[in-house]
Amino acid sequence: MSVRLLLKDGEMTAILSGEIDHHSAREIRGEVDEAASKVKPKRLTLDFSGVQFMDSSGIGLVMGRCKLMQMWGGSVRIANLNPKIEKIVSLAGLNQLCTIVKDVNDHEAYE
Amino acid sequence: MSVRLLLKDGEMTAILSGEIDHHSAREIRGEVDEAASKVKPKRLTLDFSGVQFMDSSGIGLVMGRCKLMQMWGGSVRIANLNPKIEKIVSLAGLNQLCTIVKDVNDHEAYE
Amino acid sequence: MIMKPTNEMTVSFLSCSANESFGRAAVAAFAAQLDPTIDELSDIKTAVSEAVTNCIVHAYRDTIGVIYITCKLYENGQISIRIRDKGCGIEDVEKAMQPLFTTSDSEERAGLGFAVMESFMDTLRVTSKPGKGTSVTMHKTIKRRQAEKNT
Amino acid sequence: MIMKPTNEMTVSFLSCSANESFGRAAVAAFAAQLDPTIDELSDIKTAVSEAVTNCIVHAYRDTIGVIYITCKLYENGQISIRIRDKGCGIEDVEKAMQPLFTTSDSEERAGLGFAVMESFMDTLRVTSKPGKGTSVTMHKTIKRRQAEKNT
Ligand SMILES: Nc1ncnc2c1ncn2[C@@H]1O[C@H](COP(=O)(O)OP(=O)(O)O)[C@@H](O)[C@H]1O
Ligand SMILES: Nc1ncnc2c1ncn2[C@@H]1O[C@H](COP(=O)(O)OP(=O)(O)O)[C@@H](O)[C@H]1O
Repeated sequence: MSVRLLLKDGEMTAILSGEIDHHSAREIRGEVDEAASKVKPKRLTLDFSGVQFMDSSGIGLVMGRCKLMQMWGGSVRIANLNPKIEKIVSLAGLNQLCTIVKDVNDHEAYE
Repeated sequence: MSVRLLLKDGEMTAILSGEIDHHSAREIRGEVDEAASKVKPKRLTLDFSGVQFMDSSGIGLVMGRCKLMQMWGGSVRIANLNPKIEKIVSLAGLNQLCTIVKDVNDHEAYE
Repeated sequence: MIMKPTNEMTVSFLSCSANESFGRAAVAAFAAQLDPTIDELSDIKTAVSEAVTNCIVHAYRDTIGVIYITCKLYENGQISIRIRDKGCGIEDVEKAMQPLFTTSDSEERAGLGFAVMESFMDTLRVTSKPGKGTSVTMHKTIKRRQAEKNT
Repeated sequence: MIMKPTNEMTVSFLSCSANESFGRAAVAAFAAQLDPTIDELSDIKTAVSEAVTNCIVHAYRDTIGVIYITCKLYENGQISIRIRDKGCGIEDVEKAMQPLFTTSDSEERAGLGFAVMESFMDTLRVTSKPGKGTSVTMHKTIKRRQAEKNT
């Protein structure tokens, strides 16, 4: 599991890769929150394009970031979900909490 | 595990791929021996370039083919051994029984 | 439906979170014998990951215990997976299985573990005794690729 | 040298040859926690494959029994692997361990199983009781990559 953080015009993108389970979600949470708490971005995008495996711990991870971002009036986007991740995301009804983007492949495209 | 058999000018090449253990060696043996017993080639080349894993069952496989080929005065070559396979081959002293070829990558090169 | 399994394995390991990936990898390596699609294998890994995580996060919360997995393969392409702990148990299983229900607030749990298991496997059965432990049994039938081609 | 393992798992499965690949895959998935190189992992898989095959070919020859593997990880990067059967046992262990010695003629065995285990692992210990079964214990220390970089 690895997290790569990008910052552009007050927006933060976390590019996740590897497997997301309860074990690795803790590490991701740590890295994202540390950076986000400093920067207080107006939008956080979680990019799942490099994620090969995810269980419901990934949902907890997204929900937790939504709560955090709400604290300073920011919002969360999740992007590039594969069909399996999409299935779990829709079980969770995450579309109520954050924006789901389909095709942000190019990082230039994170306006 | 899969075996691809090539025949050219009375010489047979078995291109092996996948994992060779006691379980898969049986299948390989079956396929190679069936074809070789019909054709009775003067030389049999076992090409290990596609083999990702091999234990000492692979040595038994080579030894058995050497015995078979000797029955009609033919010989065995083994080719494209990765370092791990080479280590087991040298533990076995297979160079006493058959010819070891290093760099037959191109199947045109099987004269 | 009583069938004799054609193959069987049991694995047990400590309830540390580093073993979550081991648990699902071990089951996947065994299930591979049924020649599942990547999709089917991914479903199985996800369901196992949920059940194993529950043992770690809930059953043995703040302690280290042992997690037991038994897998059986059947001639018809079915795999049965039983994941067992000797942890705290569940008072009300029906309530626990409701989507979004969770008793955990410190860890970021979504309350979706059982919902995911149910959605990714063909069957799910949960039995539990408070103070004794919990047992989760799941089945999935792997489609025969040859049969698929023929029909 | 008495150390407490930092992690531990046990897996048991039937002695059918289809499980040879499962046995080594399960150990490899567990050993992965020590962050071994591909080379080190391949050594471990090869040694495990030899020991598991011996249980299938020799210990439970013509029958189906259970093979037991226990793996322990230690803080210093060491893995210990114990592979046990309740099969026929070995009369003369020292003789059995000699390279090229084999009692099998129907199957094409090279008599190199123990030699490979010895050469691919740091230590190998074999104990056996005729009629009771055999136990093979192997160790390997995985080099610390960080430490490697620093020296
Ligand atoms: N193995 C278990 N032992 C004890 N309690 C469990 C176990 N599995 C689940 N539970 C209980 O059931 C609840 C719901 O589980 P689940 O649907 O997996 O969601 P989550 O794990 O996100 O809380 C848990 O919050 C916990 O109270
Ligand atoms: N688990 C076992 N149970 C009974 N006999 C064994 C076992 N492992 C090894 N042996 C005996 O030791 C001999 C040498 O084993 P090995 O070096 O692995 O070579 P091979 O398996 O090719 O015969 C075997 O032929 C067999 O007689």
